Amino acid sequence: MMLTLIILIPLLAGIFAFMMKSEGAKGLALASSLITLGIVAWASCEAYNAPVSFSIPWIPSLGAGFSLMADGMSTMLCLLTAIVVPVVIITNWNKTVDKPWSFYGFMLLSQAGLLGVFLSYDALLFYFFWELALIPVYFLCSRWGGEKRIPVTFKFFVYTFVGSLMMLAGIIYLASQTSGPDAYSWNSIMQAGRALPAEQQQIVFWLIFIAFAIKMPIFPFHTWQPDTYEQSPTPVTIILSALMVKMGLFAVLRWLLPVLPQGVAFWSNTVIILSIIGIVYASLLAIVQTDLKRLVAYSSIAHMGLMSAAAFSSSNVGMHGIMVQMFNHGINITGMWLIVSMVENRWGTRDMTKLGGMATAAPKMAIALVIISLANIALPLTNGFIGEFMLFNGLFQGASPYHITFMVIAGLGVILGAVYTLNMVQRTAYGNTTDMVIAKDLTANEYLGLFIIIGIILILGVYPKPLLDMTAGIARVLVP
Amino acid sequence: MKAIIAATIFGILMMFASILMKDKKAMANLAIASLLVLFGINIWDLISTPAGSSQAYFNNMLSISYYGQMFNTLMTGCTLLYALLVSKEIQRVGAHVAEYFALIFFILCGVYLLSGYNNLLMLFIGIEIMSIPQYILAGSDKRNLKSSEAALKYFLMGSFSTGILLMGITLLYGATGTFSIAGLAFLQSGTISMMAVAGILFVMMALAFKVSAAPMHMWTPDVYDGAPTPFTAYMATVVKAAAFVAFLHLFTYSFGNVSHTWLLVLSVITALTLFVGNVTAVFQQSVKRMLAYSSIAQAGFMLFAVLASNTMAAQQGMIIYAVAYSVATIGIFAVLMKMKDYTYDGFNGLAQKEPLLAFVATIFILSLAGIPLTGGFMAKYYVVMAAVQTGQLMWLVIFGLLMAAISVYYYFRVIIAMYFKQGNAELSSPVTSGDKFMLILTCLLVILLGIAPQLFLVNI
Amino acid sequence: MPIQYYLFLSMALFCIGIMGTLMRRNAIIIFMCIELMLNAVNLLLVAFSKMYGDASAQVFVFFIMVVAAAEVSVGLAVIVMMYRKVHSVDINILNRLKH
Amino acid sequence: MTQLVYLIPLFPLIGFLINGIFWRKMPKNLGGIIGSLTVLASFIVSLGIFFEVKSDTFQGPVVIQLFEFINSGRMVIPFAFQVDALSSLFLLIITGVGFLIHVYSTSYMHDDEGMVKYFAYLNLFVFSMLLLVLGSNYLVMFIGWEGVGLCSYLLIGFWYKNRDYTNAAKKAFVMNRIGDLGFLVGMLLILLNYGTLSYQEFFGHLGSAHIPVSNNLYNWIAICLFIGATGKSAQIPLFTWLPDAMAGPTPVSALIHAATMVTAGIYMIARSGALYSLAPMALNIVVIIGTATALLAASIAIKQYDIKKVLAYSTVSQLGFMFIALGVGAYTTAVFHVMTHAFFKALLFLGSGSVIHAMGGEQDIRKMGGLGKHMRTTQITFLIGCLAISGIPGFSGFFSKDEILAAAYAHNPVIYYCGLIGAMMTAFYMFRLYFLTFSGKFRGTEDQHHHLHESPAAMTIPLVVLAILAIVGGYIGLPAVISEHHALAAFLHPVVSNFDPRELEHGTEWMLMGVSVGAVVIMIILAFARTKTPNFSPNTGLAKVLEDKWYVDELYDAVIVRPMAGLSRLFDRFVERSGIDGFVNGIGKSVRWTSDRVRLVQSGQVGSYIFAMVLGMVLLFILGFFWLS
Amino acid sequence: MDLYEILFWFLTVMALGCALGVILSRNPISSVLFLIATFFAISGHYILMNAQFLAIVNIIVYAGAIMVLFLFVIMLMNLNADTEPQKNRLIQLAGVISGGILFLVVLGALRSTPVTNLERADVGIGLIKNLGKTLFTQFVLPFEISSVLFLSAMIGAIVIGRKE
Repeated sequence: MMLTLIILIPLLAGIFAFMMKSEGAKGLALASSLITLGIVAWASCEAYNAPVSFSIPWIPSLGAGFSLMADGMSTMLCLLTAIVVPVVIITNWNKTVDKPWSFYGFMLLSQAGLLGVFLSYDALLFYFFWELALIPVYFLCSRWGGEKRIPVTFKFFVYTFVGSLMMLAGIIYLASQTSGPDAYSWNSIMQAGRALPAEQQQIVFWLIFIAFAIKMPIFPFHTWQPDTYEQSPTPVTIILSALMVKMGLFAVLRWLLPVLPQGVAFWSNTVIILSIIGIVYASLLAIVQTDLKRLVAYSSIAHMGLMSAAAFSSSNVGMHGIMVQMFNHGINITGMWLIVSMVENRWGTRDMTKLGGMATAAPKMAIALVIISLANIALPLTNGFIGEFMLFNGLFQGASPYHITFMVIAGLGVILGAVYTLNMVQRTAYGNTTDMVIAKDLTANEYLGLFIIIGIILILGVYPKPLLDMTAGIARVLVP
Repeated sequence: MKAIIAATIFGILMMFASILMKDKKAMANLAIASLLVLFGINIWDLISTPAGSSQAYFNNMLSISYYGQMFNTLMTGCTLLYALLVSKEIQRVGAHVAEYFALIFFILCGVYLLSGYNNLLMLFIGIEIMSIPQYILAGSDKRNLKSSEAALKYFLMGSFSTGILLMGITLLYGATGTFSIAGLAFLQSGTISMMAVAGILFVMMALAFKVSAAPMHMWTPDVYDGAPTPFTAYMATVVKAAAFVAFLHLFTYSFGNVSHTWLLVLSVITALTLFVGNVTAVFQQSVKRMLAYSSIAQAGFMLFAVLASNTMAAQQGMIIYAVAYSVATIGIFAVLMKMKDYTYDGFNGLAQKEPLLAFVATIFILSLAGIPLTGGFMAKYYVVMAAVQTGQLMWLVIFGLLMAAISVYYYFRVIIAMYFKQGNAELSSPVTSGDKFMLILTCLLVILLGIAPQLFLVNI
Repeated sequence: MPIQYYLFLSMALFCIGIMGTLMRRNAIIIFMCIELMLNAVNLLLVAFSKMYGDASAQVFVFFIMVVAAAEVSVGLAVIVMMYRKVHSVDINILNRLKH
Repeated sequence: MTQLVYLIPLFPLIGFLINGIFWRKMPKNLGGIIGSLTVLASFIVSLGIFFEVKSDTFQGPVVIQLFEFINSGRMVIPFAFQVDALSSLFLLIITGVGFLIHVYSTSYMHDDEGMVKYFAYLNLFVFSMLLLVLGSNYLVMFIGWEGVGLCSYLLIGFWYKNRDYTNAAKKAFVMNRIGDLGFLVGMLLILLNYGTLSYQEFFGHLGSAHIPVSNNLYNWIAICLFIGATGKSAQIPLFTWLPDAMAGPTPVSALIHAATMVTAGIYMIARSGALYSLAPMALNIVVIIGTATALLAASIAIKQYDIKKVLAYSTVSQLGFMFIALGVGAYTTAVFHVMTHAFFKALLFLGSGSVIHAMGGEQDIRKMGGLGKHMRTTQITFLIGCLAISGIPGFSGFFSKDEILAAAYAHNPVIYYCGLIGAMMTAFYMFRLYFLTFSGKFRGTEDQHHHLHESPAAMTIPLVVLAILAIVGGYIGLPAVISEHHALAAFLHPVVSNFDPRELEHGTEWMLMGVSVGAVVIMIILAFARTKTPNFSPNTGLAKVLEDKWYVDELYDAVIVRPMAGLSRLFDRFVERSGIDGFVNGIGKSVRWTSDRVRLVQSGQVGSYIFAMVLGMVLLFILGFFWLS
Repeated sequence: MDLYEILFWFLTVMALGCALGVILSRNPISSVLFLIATFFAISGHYILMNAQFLAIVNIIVYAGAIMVLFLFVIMLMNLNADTEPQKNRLIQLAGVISGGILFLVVLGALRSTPVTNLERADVGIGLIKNLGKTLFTQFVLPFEISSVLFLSAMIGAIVIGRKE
């Protein structure tokens, strides 16, 4: 029931927000997201030692149930979602949006979808939430986005929708192979998938994986991402990059690796190679970007590439690293976007060639930028490091015969990451302020938001044990 | 059976009403009341039909199963919904309001026959009962040349397809010596004669015409486009669904055993339908015409159910699809009829002007596009599921899903126009609170179908 | 007479009907060709009825005639309506609805 | 006392937090005081620990676990400190020299508005450096390793408004990162093969038979770690950042880019001595790189005119010497040179800082001269530094450098000769610098001339203290020919035990000393002669090449930076936009194109519709029948 | 070749010839007449097959009522041969070819139908009594239901035919 509440609260609050038709929607959104955070925290405690699950029948004729399950990975991602959303709302508290009720309504609906994805233990339910998370984002981007928002968002939607449909085909195929009443439950799907002969697994693998690959995104499927991030309003960009891309990775871990082991084994090298190409490629592209949002977008692709590479390297520590890094990357990139949006609000541009001197004009913001950037390049004692170290370790210990090569090439991302991140810091924070309007430093709500982010960055950077313990069990399940 | 009689009587009643009553509105209200009664009678029939059984009438001419009765009930419900949503627009089509409703009752009569026919003759008569009123309805807007053109086109091609159907039936009779559905079921794969195969293919082509499947779809865009919009809405929904149920019925009970003879041809038809429907819709400028093509595309998906006719999921999927598609299409047509300009540009900025109209239209569009949480998704899900379960149509499923992705392109253009474009969407008539209530109801129905399709599949 | 003869004959009539619909531009002639197709079917049905010694096929023919009559009434009405508007029964002028 | 080791990094951390959080509200002086005092406190604790370690009762390394850092399956890495001779010695150097430089900075940075921030950074640096040397496993070392890199970045770019400075900072960070990748790979190799990163466990497993490893593995691990060291300790090929790093405040150059951070690589290799002893190939590489760096950097330093650049290249060169020592297996010697170098190079940098302070920011030695008259303390202490670095007997540099040269000679005379040339060049450029700066006539502007003054006490006292250390520091490691007891070697013996610089014949050693001292003296005289009448006409030929630093930066620019940027642009423009995205958009376009064509089939003509239907029917019939038969 | 066969072939040739006449004649009125002739030929076949009732009905309903209706409409519209422009030759050819192919394909498929000779002996199924019995027992529902069809057609006449 607790798990149902986690999804239900933002869902109902979202619907209610639509009906409010007043500024109060913002308050409602904050309240609901805080309540959700509370419940998620409670659920995390409950699920810390043993997974919690909940199940009632839903569409018996299909064999689909309303089953939710919270293990370490789910609660961790729910926690991330539950933290990021209020932080976003807090940070944007002073910003006026057109029609706040629908804006926040959509935000909450998307949150409900995300939480549902992370919690669902039934393939059909999973697909439902997968799309529920997407649709509001489509509206958010198209309605409140930048100049080219309509075609860009549309492309994003169609792109991810194609992936989703392929996944749907895969799910249906697997479900059609099951026997017994709960055709769509995770267990049935997993058994059906494992029972498939290797050649079929190899085909079904791509059906399912393509959706995740687009969502993450992995190298050749990524072109929707920079455009979308660039055109979306920043709160939505945060939802997209901090949470939605995690959906892809989460789905790989939950719905792909255990389900199609032979398919995964067959394609893992391919995926790792794509991921690694993605790391280097995205990093190189990030270097030449002048738009802050595009830069962060490519940086996100690079980071996700590392995670997906580790996901397919089938090593325990790599899996564990992904768990940690999913959370940490979510936090870091949230911080990054918050700063980017503040920059845009204050200086009215994201073009780095026109920026500079933040350290003089708004030193607090500059400090936050530096800290978050450092976390982004995985400096030790920031949260980014733990995850990245474990990911590299996982990649290194991978089963592939080329694991060392993979790791070293992926490691180039570390260097290139430093190049573009420091470039960004230099171009925005440093330099002269002569031609810049002197802007206000952080306001109280922005300060609070960034404080939470930076607090998490530092605390988890120094003492990652809670996060590690939380997800150790599921990592062990994935790769013993 | 009660429903068939009742539908006929109500039809005749409407004919008398046209003589006795002067007020268009009263006629419409009478029709709606009659439909309500008819709906009630259907429910009564449904309740009195034991699940899983079927009741045979008149020397096995008609055999109404629980499934068929369920379908009848739901289609009557859709018709009721339709009448409630667009009765005002029907009144605006022409002078003969009562006649239009009478024709709708007769169509319903045909629908009932098609859901339970047990003889090819009944199939033929049912289809004709459904078709002839449609020819008339298509041409009912006499002020409009397009309407007449649509009627003539529809009529010529429809008669042509009747010829095809009859040739098929004849060949089947020649091969088996019977017109009975059950009799045809004795067709065995090992001994099937070429004549029977030819018969099956002819019948398939004729039915493909009725459900507007490629390559027999050519009439659809023009007729849907030219016919008065309220009647297009009806043709595209209930009538088409009934044709599909007839299609499914025949191919399940009669030709199910010999599916190897027709599966390939039908899969090609399905693929072609999906392709033509979705791809052609992309370039349309008029929403109405786009919806015509989209109905072809939707037919492609419904054909999945026919392809997988032997599975339980196909039967269920057909019901869900028929209802979900009908409700959403009726809904979107109801919105469309409120618009002055049927082009995409006519929708520009609707969300600013009429948020509710835009919102419900969005839900209907999402349903048509097959986005989860709406009935359209569940419908597609069931039929795709059925196709996958046959084990040999995976390629078609993937192709279909890719085409569904294309469908997003033209469906979402409506949403984009309504929400994200600036413009002054002009309405043809003000949206009353009654309209709003009905639209919201329809919208809720769509969502209910999307999250709890089980409710519509009781005992099936 | 072997049933094939009737089969071929009626198929030939049927196809002549189809050809007619394809070749002519006059809506009425096209409609007539369709009637020809129906008659071809009727002929075949009667032949099969004879073959099986079954009356139901003949009854079916009866129904086809009934339906054809109803169709003709509606169809001619539609054609006349069209003619009233454009003073032609040429189907090539029916091109307001396209693409 | 060893249990309190966590206090050592804790104090600077507290200092960092206080300074860092209140950096805008705090009075400048308070920031300096807090910064200095916290380091002093650490120094005191370090002293205590040093003496405890030195005492006979101390039993082996002590590991103090603070908390569990990473625990994942089989990989358990604690956040733990290790106290032993090596770390305690480094603690002293870091906190000691660090404290002096903090004190110096309170005065040097007094006029800078960001002084509190500066001290925050400096404290953070000390904290990181302490983590680096205290860690009981490679991961904690890596934390410090990257931490000092970060502080270096922050401090080089301290004057962030200047784009050149921030570029230098970025360059430093990125080059360090390249090295760090090597370090990371090395760590992962250890982790993969030994399942641990702890020094004790790793070294314990090294020789044991139950982990069958080939020599190659040792070599690979050692090489990877050494790549890390080349980054941090500015060796070929990653040395170019260090001269640029002089953009930071001079005390920073003294602390980070001379005394402590850049020796992290030496510390790391000395720490991993057990590994390197098993990896001959890696050692050879270390020697070659060290020698080459020593010569290259020294040769560049000869023709530099920026006082700090000269010192920077000198540092690179001296680090090269240390690597020579490491490479020939003389780990203690390397540590010895680290220590003496810390003293005299910090001294030299602070001295140069004093000069720059006096010159009002001017760093070009062509515009100096005759400063000795105005700032006597600086001159004398600077001279002591020069003598020490040149290896004049009696000064600390002599002992350590002589030990390196001796070890090199024992290993391979070629290295010795190279080292000797390096030492000669060192003497030449140091005294060239000294004479150009302090003697002769003043060549600057009148303004500067009036402004010349001796620095305040807060600056000169550290200079004096360091000068004393630069003289006496060498006496803890007297050469074998003078004393049988090598205090440093004895102290370090429990940790860095498994090396054995070959005992040379006493005669040979005397001879080596004599040769080097003689050569150095000749070079000093030569330097004096050349600077008597300074000639700053544009350089040509080899001199020009030296002045332009062998064009290494340009080479990197042409070989790495520009191709990479070009590749990035290529990807951005062609692969990304026209290629992948173009393909994706192309799918959409082709659908539209197809739609536009397909819809024409719908011509509006009933005849064609029926024709299409019949044709479709015919084709499908053919398909159906053929498929059946 | 007995009379039966002679009649068969005569009627066949007549049916096919007249059918071709329907589609080939330029004058609509002659088309109608050809069609009526075809119907007569078909009725002749019905008689040959002892389906006397249908033969009569065919003449009365089709040739008599329906075709007269056609004729009436054509006359009403005053269509003569010249009003119908010919279709493009190519399209006509395509029509002929596709129709021909359809014929061939179906024929090819039906070639293998087992040869069954139709009995000449009268079994009386085509008699009105027999048909009536079948119609009002087995086929009573379609019979009743087709009234709906006529009601529709009636409404059609009202809706479409009446001027507004």
